Amino acid sequence: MPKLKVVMPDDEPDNAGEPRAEELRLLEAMLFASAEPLDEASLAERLPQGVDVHAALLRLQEEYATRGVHLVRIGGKWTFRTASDLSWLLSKETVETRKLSRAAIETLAIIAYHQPVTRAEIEEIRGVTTSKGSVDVLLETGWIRPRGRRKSPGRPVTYGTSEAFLSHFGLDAVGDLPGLEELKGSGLLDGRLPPGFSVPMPSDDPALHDDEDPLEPGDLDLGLAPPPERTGEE
Amino acid sequence: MPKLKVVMPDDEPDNAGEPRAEELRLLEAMLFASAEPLDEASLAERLPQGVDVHAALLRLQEEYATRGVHLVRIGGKWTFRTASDLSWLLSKETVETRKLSRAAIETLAIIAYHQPVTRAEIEEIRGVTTSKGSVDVLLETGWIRPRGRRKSPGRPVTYGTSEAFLSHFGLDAVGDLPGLEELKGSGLLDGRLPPGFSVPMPSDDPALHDDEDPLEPGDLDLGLAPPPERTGEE
Amino acid sequence: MNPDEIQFEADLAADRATSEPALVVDVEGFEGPLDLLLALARQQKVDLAKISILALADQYLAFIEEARKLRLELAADYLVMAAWLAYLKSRLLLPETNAPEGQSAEDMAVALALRLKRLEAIRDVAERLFGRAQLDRDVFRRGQPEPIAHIKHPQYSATLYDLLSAYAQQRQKSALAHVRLVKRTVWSLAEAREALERLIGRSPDWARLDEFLISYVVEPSLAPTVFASSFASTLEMVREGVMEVHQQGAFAPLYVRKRQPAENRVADPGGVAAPPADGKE
Repeated sequence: MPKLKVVMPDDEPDNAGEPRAEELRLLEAMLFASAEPLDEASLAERLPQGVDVHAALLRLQEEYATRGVHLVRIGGKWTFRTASDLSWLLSKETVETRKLSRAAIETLAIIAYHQPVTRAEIEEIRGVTTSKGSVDVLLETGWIRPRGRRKSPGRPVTYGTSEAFLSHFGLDAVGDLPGLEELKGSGLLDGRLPPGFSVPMPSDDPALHDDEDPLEPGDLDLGLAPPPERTGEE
Repeated sequence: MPKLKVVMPDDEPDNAGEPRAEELRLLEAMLFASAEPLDEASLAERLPQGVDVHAALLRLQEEYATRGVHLVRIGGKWTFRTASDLSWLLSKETVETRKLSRAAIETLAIIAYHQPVTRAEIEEIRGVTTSKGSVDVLLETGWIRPRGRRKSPGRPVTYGTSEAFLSHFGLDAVGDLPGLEELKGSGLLDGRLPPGFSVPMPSDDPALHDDEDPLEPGDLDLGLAPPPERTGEE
Repeated sequence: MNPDEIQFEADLAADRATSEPALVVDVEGFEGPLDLLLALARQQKVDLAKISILALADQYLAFIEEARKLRLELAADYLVMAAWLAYLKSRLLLPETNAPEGQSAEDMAVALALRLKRLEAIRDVAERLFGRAQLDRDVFRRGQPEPIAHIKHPQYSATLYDLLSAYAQQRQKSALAHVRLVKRTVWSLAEAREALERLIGRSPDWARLDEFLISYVVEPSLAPTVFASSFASTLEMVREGVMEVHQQGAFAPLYVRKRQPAENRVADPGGVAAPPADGKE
């Protein structure tokens, strides 16, 4: 198989001349089969006396440079690795449909109607401590987003819904969410409500409210994969 | 660099004009990374539409034919394996595999060449009672598997070889078993022996033969040497 | 069987040392009568197809005879084969008159030869099979596989109905819970009575109810409920005869004291022994 060398265009017209050195075969077999990267000393041990292991490795590395597998040196030891531009080949992405938990749906509903709203406010409305998990799951869905920080002690993050929320639930605007009378009319709310009970008129206007500060640069990252300290912050 | 290729092919100093196709890189990356053989269908899944996977694999096989690592087809699937002439180089590292007894070796050969086959049929050929131990040892290697039950009095379990068998002995299919043609030619495979020895060619096709019934749920567990407690549990 | 042959057997036996445990019928290393027959046949050094079954039968029988002299315990398999071979031998030696039933002696001999051939063939291919390059011994697979990572992208599903019903239920539940919370701010009759008892127990003189209340009420919004509960408790205690209440006139302050013995009922703040007042705070 003479056309092995695609590597160096002009550098080395070696196809014709010298045959592929046996030590390259030996090296590639050892490196392929070994369960760990190998250092040059242990490779040299198995090669015929007098072989310049380092030079042979460099040559092998060059041979593989344009291939789907590269010869790389890691911590001074050599090993074959899939070419980094092909890493996508080695992952399988699947979509997995999951149902939101009841707590997450309630939290989402409260965010939708009461936005911008902080976690403490959600808890007050729900009357239960909202687990951090619910908010995280909702952030993962992309249906809610951190909007800003409330101008109040602790400066808690305020949440609101995103465009993805509207599109998932087929809403033209959050203002289309049914109000008190509609909820009553559809039987979702019954009559036994205390006087003064109201359902807010939701708005997802991205403009910050008077009592909101903008998020700081780091906040968005935190919001999407928050480290545990954040809980304490709020 | 790909842009130039299309316009002026001769412009490229790539060996024989034809550049090395991207699918070869993709294939070698996938095959190299995996310790297990991959079939053409799963390889094709990750390649661009319209690539002739089979042709590409043959080309890759040719490219590697002189290398220390070969591309081989095992049980209809493709995998890289070190070149067999280099076993001396690598055997130092390997732990001595358990030596099979003569009886187990013969039993394995009978199962491979006569599959599907029952224990009584194995005994008939060997002219001796086959200890349960031989079959158990073979089941433990993973090279044989209970296939079904012969539709005959006593409904004995039929055995055949597995993919691991092909992989261990580097066979693409049971049809490639050494000496199979001679055996067949000399009429030693189609026994005018007891009924049931009517299979002219070994076949590890998982589909049951006409004279085989499927295994019952418990059969496999028992065959594969489950921990004793489990048997009691069920 | 001559001494050479016995020597041969011994050598072979050494070859057969295998790790096969129990259950193998092992006569000097042979794995059964067929194996023994095959070994004997190989001594004839001819093609198994051309083997003399008669000679083979003789050798086998001689071997068995020898083994019995040595008092080796022979497995039944060997003896059955010996009996069968003796029978076959007699049939082969006798002129074939009329085959009793089924197979002729020749057929039986051919079948035996075929079985030997088959065993030999399978041994041959077994050897060739194990002569192949074996995985993890001669050839090796990828030492550091890079497994395919499975990345799961969750896609959440929820309907607008889920959303609205969750919201409605949640709001309704918490709205009702709030009403209960409001009730808590009421000063109960029991609390009022306990406070009154402490008050009148401390002084036998008339005390002004509202003055006393002020020391209790921290939160101004609580005043009405404290007042109402205290007044109701006062009436109750008067009815029980443990307390007296006095009011100068409509909307005048209320005075309370512990019920006095009848003889010294003196109006302290300048009043008469008061009948149960009906004034309001």
